[in-house]
Amino acid sequence: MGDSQPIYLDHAATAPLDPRVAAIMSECLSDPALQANPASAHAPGRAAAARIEGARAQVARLINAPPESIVFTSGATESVNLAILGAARAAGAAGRGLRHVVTSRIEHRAGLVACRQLEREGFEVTWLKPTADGRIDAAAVAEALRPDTALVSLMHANNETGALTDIDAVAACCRDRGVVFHTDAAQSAGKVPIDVVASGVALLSFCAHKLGGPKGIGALYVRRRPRPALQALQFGGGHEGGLRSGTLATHQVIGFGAACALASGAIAQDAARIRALRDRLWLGLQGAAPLWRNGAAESSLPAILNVGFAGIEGESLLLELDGRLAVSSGAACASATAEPSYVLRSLGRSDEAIQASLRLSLGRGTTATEIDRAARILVDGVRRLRSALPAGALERIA
Amino acid sequence: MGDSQPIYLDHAATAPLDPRVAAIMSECLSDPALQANPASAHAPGRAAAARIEGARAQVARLINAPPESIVFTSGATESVNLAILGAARAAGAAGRGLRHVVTSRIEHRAGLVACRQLEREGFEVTWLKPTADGRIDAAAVAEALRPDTALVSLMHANNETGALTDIDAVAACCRDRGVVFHTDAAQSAGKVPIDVVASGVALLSFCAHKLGGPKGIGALYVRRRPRPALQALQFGGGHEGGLRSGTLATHQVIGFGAACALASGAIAQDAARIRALRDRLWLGLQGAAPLWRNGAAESSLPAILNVGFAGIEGESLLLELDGRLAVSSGAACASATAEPSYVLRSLGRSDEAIQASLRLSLGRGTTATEIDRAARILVDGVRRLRSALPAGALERIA
Amino acid sequence: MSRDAAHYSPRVLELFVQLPGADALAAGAGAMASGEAIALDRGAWIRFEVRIEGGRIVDCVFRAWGCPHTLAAAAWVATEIRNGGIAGGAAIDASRLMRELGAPAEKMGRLLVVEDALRALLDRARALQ
Amino acid sequence: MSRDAAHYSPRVLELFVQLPGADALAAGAGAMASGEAIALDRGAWIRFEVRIEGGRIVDCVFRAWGCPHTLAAAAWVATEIRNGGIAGGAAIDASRLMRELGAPAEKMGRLLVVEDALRALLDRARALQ
Ligand SMILES: Cc1ncc(COP(=O)(O)O)c(C=O)c1O
Ligand SMILES: Cc1ncc(COP(=O)(O)O)c(C=O)c1O
Repeated sequence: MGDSQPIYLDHAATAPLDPRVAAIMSECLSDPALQANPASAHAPGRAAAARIEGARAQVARLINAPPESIVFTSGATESVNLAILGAARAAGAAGRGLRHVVTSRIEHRAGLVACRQLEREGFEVTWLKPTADGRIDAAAVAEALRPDTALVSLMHANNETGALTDIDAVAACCRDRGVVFHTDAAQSAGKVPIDVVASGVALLSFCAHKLGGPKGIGALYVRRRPRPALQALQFGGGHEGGLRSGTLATHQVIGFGAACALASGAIAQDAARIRALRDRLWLGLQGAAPLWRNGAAESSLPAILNVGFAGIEGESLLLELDGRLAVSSGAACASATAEPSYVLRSLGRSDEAIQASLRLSLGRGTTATEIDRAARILVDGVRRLRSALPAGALERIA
Repeated sequence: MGDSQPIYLDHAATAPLDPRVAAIMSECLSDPALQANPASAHAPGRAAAARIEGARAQVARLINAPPESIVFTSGATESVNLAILGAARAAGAAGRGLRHVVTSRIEHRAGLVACRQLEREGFEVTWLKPTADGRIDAAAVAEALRPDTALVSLMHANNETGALTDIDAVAACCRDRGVVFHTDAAQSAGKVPIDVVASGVALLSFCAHKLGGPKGIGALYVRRRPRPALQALQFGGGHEGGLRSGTLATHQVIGFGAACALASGAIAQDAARIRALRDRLWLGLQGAAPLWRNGAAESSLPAILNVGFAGIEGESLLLELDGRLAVSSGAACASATAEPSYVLRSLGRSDEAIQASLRLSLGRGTTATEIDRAARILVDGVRRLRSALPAGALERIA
Repeated sequence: MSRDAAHYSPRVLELFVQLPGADALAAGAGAMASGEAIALDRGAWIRFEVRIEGGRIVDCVFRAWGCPHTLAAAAWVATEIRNGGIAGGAAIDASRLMRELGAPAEKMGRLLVVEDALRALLDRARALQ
Repeated sequence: MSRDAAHYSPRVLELFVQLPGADALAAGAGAMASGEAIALDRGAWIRFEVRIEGGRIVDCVFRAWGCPHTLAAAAWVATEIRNGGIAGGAAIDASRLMRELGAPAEKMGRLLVVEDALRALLDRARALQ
């Protein structure tokens, strides 16, 4: 690892904190007037609470939600768990006998493992398969619905391929059937326009650190009418309408609000710029052909390029890039455990092809210079490793 | 509310962020080398992870725990829920038939409502009563234990009265009976010495914002040997040894570590100084006699003085103080809901006496000047309101 | 229970700060009457006292234990009676107190205690007229 | 799967960066022998080639697909054989590779594939001696 920072193309794992957000948060951290507990009834408590409500409105605006429908959490993992476990347990406990859940095989681990937990708790889960380009069909969802379906949970944008789900279509079919629909929008919020009112989703999860805000804060949108029943994950002082007890972290909420406000105003512009940079990267990588793209180029996030290089061994490629390029491998996308990606597997990729894949994800700060340098580093690295390949390996490792 | 900040005597609700911690966190927020996801395998991810492990060691040191036994959470509410729901559900699910839990009536809502949730899930909960001075007897715990007891959960220091539980004695008796003991040390960590190894507790909850660190980050100590079985509250990437999935917030963890390091070195000195200030406050308040103290003066936190003023109506007293003194009333201690304190009720206080009570809690930044001014404000305010009392009210409202 | 100064009307705040009439009756001639209502569970205890000279109320004071709205209501009632006599007092009930003070709905119970004390006072005062 | 440069020994890093012997055999006289082992599921594919002149190994090269330890092991084996001939190669097994490279336990499986390719090479080379 060199002295200078590597080129960061791992924005889907986390985006750097926007410097403007950092400045606002730093101010807040040292502001004597914002130190109290926002749940306290005294004057400094009320001052903190007022700032929190301002931030709640900013967060809500990003997805066109009313502020009262936003529940602050510690991140997307908690939001997703609160939505999935909360909705299913409430439906199961209500004696309505709703013990069926529909989800997909390409959910983020937060959704995936929460649904596995539901299976342990006696729920039946339908695991939808993606199409070859990594998308979940709304029609497949409609087919999977049963009279005892409590919940449909599907991610809006996949964190490995960027593939987008048509949440409007899924929400419409769930609404018709009276089923609660949750979508994990951790990757898409602030990247593509979201309008919860227009789409009619019941629950939507997202977090700050994927869109230029701080780590450790997220939100769950909970539709007001009709309001999905939710059992809390953690109990206590009854904060956030009883759905999420625990002292609110003023600086975190304010940072989240600021990041959402910045993103709200810049989605279209950012998306166009980033999509152009991604296309430039894909072009630049042609020097490392044979290579392939995992997931669809269309109806996907502008920022993600998941690419596989024939004949490449993933660990060696990562060491080759180490200190110069920060990216995620097909083997472990910023999770605490390392296994071949189940997302790419469910697209039909072989384990060899998966480990030969990288997820390159761009962000607001990414420049054309970085993209060109990154492409050169990747092409050179792939070529060097290929120069040592046995005959036939280029064809077989793909 | 005046222009200047009121005197802050509500440190038990939350302590102001230590300016040294604020500086460290601000640096971290804008450090380009610390922006990556600490779960990412690439160089910047590893840099963040290294700082997190440093902070984990600092947090562990505060309670003399090995770093590997610290699980980071979003705060004490989450820690307490993870401990209580996690241990009970694991014991209940294991088919060992352990469906009995022992706790007390004076727990923080986090513990109280988590135990109520366990009742809804079919557990039987024994709710121990405090002594008249607000303490839970270790002997009462021993008596409550049954062959099917899964868990004992008792707070170390009560957040309203400061009363301390003899956790060493409770831990010893639980260890003898093979019962998991959890203690909520949100109020005591960093205020009184804690040694988890010597005391032998199985689980211990605390958080940063009560000891000069940031809001929104906490820890659960999980003993290594024997290791209590825990079911996670939220599932996902498998972070924190699978007990707490979700991206770690680097700046939050670093701030927590810094606050613990500062506290570790200052407990004895801070405690002596703060106790002296509290005694000075109590003395100063004698000008507002008749008054009484809720909870024991001995074996309690040095920082908390819970005091009732005969003949006083709580809401009027708080308006009298508004903008000059930030304190918690007997009616609602920084919870999102406002009801007469169940803690003071279980000490046998009447509702009139409870609403006539204030919790005054001091902190590291509290000065003698502030204490003297606060005493004067309180004495003047109490006297003014009493000057309007009907004859006999002073005796009956007490 | 709200303790936010911003949640009290300016009139409540002014009355709370000054508590006009929170006093003992000044020594003087004539008859005295009092009315008292105690409802600790509702958080209010009010006592009014008047001095009557020549069939007219010449002074009115109060004593109270209660929330800011209760204290303000008692002070306002005492002032009205001081200025308007029995007729002034008779025109007051809890609903009027709610309106005059801009009190939130949950305060109705306490202001009814104020009304009770007022009614008790007026009954005694009328008997002395 | 660790990709932390700090988790590789200096020797592995050096061999990985230089890949000495990752080449085709230079044209020349004498006989050629090769040994290959393919285990895609274990993440390793190694091929050694030697040139034998007058019963002695005069050159050894390799080709490999695998993790840094695998590549480093192949490069190191090729160098040993270039310098020590068949005897040099015969003294090598996966355990020795683990030691020489400071490899973590989970790499044993891959280094056994390197050993397999080495054994195959040595068998053929001995047959040509
Ligand atoms: C789609 C998706 N859902 C959920 C998460 C979890 O977010 P966090 O780790 O911040 O809780 C992530 C990010 O890792 C994600 O990409
Ligand atoms: C004893 C105790 N436990 C738990 C908590 C909950 O802490 P937090 O709100 O930070 O989750 C608090 C503070 O409110 C507390 O005093």
